[in-house]
Amino acid sequence: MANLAAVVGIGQTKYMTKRTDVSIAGLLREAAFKALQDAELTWDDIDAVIIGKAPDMFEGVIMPEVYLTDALGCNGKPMLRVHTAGSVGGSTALVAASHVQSGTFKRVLTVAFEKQSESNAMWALSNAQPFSTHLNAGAGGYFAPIIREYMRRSKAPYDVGIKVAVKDRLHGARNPLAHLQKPDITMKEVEESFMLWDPIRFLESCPSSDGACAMVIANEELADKASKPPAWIRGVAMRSEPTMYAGREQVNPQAGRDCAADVYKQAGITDPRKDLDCAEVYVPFSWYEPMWLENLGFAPEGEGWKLTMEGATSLDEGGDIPWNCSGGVLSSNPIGASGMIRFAEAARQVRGDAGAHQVEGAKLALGHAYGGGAQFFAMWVVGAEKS
Amino acid sequence: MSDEQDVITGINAPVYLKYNFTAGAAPSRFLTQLKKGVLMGQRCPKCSAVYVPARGSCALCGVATEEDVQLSDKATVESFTIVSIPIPGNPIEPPFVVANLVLDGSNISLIHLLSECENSEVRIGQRVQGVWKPESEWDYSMNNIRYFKPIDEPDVPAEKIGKLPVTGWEG
Amino acid sequence: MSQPEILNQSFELGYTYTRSTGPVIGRFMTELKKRNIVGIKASDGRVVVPPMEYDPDTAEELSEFVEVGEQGEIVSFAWVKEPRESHPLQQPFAWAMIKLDGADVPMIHCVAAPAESDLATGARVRAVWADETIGFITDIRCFELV
Amino acid sequence: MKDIAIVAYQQSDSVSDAGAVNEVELIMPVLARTFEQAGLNSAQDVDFVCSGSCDYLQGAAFAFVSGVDALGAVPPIKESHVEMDAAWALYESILKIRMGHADSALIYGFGKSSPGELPVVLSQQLDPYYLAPLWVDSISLAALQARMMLDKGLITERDMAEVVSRSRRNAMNNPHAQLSGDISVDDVLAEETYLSPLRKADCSPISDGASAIIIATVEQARAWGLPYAVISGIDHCIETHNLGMRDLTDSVSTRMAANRAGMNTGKVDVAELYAPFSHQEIILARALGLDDSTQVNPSGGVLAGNLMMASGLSRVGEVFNRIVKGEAQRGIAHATSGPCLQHNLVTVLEKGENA
Repeated sequence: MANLAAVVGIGQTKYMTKRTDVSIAGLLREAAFKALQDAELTWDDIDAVIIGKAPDMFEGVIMPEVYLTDALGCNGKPMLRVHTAGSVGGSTALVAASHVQSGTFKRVLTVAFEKQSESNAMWALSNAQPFSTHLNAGAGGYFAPIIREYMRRSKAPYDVGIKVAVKDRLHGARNPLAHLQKPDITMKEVEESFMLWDPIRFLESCPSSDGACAMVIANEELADKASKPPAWIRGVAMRSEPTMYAGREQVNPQAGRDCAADVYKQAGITDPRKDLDCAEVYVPFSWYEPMWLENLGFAPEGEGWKLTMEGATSLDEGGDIPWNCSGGVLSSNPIGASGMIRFAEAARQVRGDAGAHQVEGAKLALGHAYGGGAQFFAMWVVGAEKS
Repeated sequence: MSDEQDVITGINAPVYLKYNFTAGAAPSRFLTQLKKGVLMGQRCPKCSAVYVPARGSCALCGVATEEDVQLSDKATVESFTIVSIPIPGNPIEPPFVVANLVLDGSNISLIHLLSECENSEVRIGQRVQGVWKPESEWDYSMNNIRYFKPIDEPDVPAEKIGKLPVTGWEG
Repeated sequence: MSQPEILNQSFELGYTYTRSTGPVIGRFMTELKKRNIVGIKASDGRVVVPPMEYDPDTAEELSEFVEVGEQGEIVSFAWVKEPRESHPLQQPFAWAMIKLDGADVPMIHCVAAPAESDLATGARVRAVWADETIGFITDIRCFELV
Repeated sequence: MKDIAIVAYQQSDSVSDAGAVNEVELIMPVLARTFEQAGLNSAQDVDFVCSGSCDYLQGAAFAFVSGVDALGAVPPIKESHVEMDAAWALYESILKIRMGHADSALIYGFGKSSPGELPVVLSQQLDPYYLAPLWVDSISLAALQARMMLDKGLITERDMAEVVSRSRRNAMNNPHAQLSGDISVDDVLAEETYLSPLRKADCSPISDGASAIIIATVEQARAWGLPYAVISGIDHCIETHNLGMRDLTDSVSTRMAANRAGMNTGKVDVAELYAPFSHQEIILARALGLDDSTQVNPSGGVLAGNLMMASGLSRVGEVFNRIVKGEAQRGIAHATSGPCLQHNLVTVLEKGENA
C-alpha cells in the first residue's frame, strides 16, 4: 500500500508564444519558485527534484537536467529526468509522487517545461531519418485520420469539435495564465478558421507555448501541517501500448481505458461522471474531448459527443462535469509541461485555489495526459480529503 | 544605435549534428525489395499478422517478424487527412491528401499520398492502387510509388479494412 | 528469408535555435559585444565567469556583476592534436580552464598555441577577440599566451 | 520497506558498430534472454517496465517509443522511460515496488552511439549559452580533469595505465567485452597521447548495445525459485554543472550517494564503477574509500565497452553476476551522467539467502 502523499505547492508561468525575457533555466525557475512560495518553503526543504519534458530536440539541449541542476537547487540531491513523449508532464508528476509514496522522501519538487520558441515543434517532431517516408505533418497530421474515424463511427455532428474549441477558450479566458485569451470567441469564428489537417481547423488545435509548471509533493505528516489545503493523491496510474500493431484500436485505445480503470479503482470511483467533480484532460485537438469522454468512461462508446453538445463539460453552461476549466491544452501547450499542468490544475480545483475557473466545492478531480500515438497514458485522481 | 538596442537578449545557437544512419535488418529487407519494385511485408510467427514496412518486431507479440510475404500494390483507405500546410523539408504543395492505407495481404496501415482524385471524394474504405515511378528511378524508398490513386472497385466495409488477402477485394 | 544489404545514409540533424538569454546571460553577452568580460559574485563571495544565473550552493538568484580582466592563468588544459570539424579552431589547440584576473572560478575556452609544450598550468593567457563581436561566446575567438 | 532483489541480468555484446540493427532489433534478443533467465515469457509477466535511452545518440526524437515494440505490450503495460542511463530507470522501478504498485519490474537500457560522433553529441548537454556553442567534447573535458589530477600529483600516467591494463585483462573473462587483452602497463604507456594527457586507451570506446535486468520483491524472487542478490541500498546525487566550481579531483556526489545507500555498513567485495576514463576510476575508488580488499571492475568496466544509457545498469548487473556466482558476498555498482562525473548513482547489492 502506497504511503499517502499530497500536493502542497503549485507554481506555473504565464503561458505564451515566446518568453523572450528568460533563459531556459529562468523559465523553470519561475514555476519552481512559485511552487515553493505557494508551499511556504525554501530550496533547502526539498529532498529531490524530478523534471520532465518532451524530446530534447525542442530546445537542442541534451539531457537538460545536467545544466538545470543549479537553477533548481539540486546540488547534493537526487535529480531525475522523465521522458514519455506528450504524456511526460503527467508521468513526471507520477514519478515525483512515487518518491514520496514509496516512503523514500518527505518532500520533492517536480517541474515540467517546454520552451518551444527556441525551435519549431513541427521540425522537431517531424525531422526525417533516411529511408523513411516523410509525410507526417506534425501531430495534427497524425491525429486527423483517427479523428475522422471517430466521426465516422459515432456519427457525431460536424460541429462537436467546434463547440469544444469555443468552450475551452472560454474557460481559458477565466485563467490569467492561459496562453490564448479569447473571451469573445464564437462557433462561427472557429468554423471559419483555416482547415489545417482536415477535419482539424486552426482554432480546433492547441497553440505552441513556452511555459513551465511545478509542484511540491509532500508526505502525510508534512502535508497535514501545510498552511494551505493539500490535494491528496488518491490514485496514480500509467499504461503504455505500442504505436502500431495489427488490429490496434486507435480511436479508443485500450491503454487509456485500462489506465482509467486502474486509477478509478484506487480512488474508489465507480461512476466517473458522478463521482468526480471535474477533470483536466489532455485535449490538444478539440475532437479528443468526446473521444476521451468515452475512453475514460464518462459516456458510453459513441456518445461522448452528446455530453459535449449538452454542455455537461462546460463551466459556463453549468455542466455537471466540467472538463478543462483552466482552458486545457487548447488554450496553452508547452508540450512537455502540458501533462503536468493538467495534474496541477486538478490539484488546484480540490484545493479550492483555481480562481475564476474554480468549480465550486470541487472535492475530487482527475488529471490526465497522453502521448506518442495516443499510446502512453498517465493519470491521477486528487481529492480534498485523504479518503 | 542607442544603448538600449545594444542590449543582448537573445542568441542564435546553431546545433547541427551529423549521423550515419543504418537502416535496421527488417527495414533493410523491405527497402531492398522495394528497390526491385516489390512490396514485401513480414509475418509474425506468433499471431500471423503481416506488417509493412516491417520495423523489426510484431509489436503486439514482441517477437521478430521473420517470414517475408509479398503484397499487392492495391490498398484500402483506412483513414486520411487533407493537409493544408507544408511539411517541413518536403516540396509537396498543399493541399494534399495523406492517407493511412492498408495494402492487400497486410494487416497494418502505412502512410502515403493519394492523388488523381477530388480531395472531397476521398473516403474511408475506398480502393486505391500505387502509381509507380519509372523503373529507372527506383531506389530504397517508398517514393518509388509516387502516390496512390483511386481504382474502380467497390468500397470495403469498415469491419473488413485491414483484413483483405493479397488476392484483393471482390466486393 | 532474404539477406538484406546494409543500407547506410548520412544525414544532418540540425536547427539554429533562438535562445532568449534572460538578464544575467544577456548582460554577459552584451558586455562581450563591447569586448568586456563580466562575472558575477556568488553567495560565498567568489567571482564566477561567465556569470551563473543561480548560486550553486544556495540556489539564490545572483545579480552582483563584477568586471574581470581579459587576461588570466591556465588552471588546466587539454591538447587537441586533431581538431574535430565542430571545434572552434582547426589547427591543433588546447581546451583550457582559465581563471581570469579578478575572477575566482575558472572558465572553459580554447587556447591557440604553437605546440603542447608551449603550454603549462599557470601560464598566462589573454583573450583574442573576434573581428566582429555579436554578443556570443565565440566573440572571444580564443585565448593566446601572453 | 520491502526487500528488493535482482533475479536476472543480460547484456548484448558491446560492439563498435551494430550495423543493420535498429533499436527494436538491438533490444529484443537481450530481453528474450533476460526473460528466459527469469523463467518468464514477456513483459506481461512483470508488473512494471522502465527504460533508459537518449534520442540524440542516434539522432531521432522518440527513439524510446520503438523500444515498446520489443516488449509485447498488448494488453497495455505499466511502463515509463527516463532520458538517462537505465540505472536511473532501475531507481524509478525500485520506488514503484517500494510504494506497493509492483512486485516485479523489467529495466532495460539501449544505445547506438555509432551513428553519431558521440563526444560531439555529448557537448550539447553542456550549458547551452556558454559551453555548448563552443562544442567542447566530452573527451576534452575529461582530459582537463586528468591534467588537474596529474598536476596536483594525485595520480601519475602510470596509475592511469594500470587501470587500463587491469581493465583489458579482466575483460578477457567477459564474453561481451569490446576491448580485452593481455596488455601491460608499459604497453599502454608506449601509446602516444590522443587528447593529451589522455591516451586513446584511457578513454572508453564507442559502443552499441543494450542490457536488461529483472528485479522483484524478495518474496516474488523466492516464489519464482530464482537465485538473487538483494538491493540493500540505492541513492543518487547531482553536483553543480559549473566545472570550475567543482573539485574535479574528487567525486563528492558519489560519496554522498554511497553513504546514503549504506555502502559503509559492511565490507565491499566487488565494485563496478562507471568510469568512462581511466583517471575517473581512480577518483571514484578514492571517493568511495575502496582499498585492496575490493575488486574493482572485474568485468573490465566501461573501458572495455561503454553502452551509453545502459552501462550504468550493466554495472549493477555485473555485481549481481558476481554475487549469484558466489564470487562475492556484497558489492556496489556505480553509474554516472554528465560531464566529468557530475551526477552519480550508487547501488549496494548483497547476497540473497539462496544465492
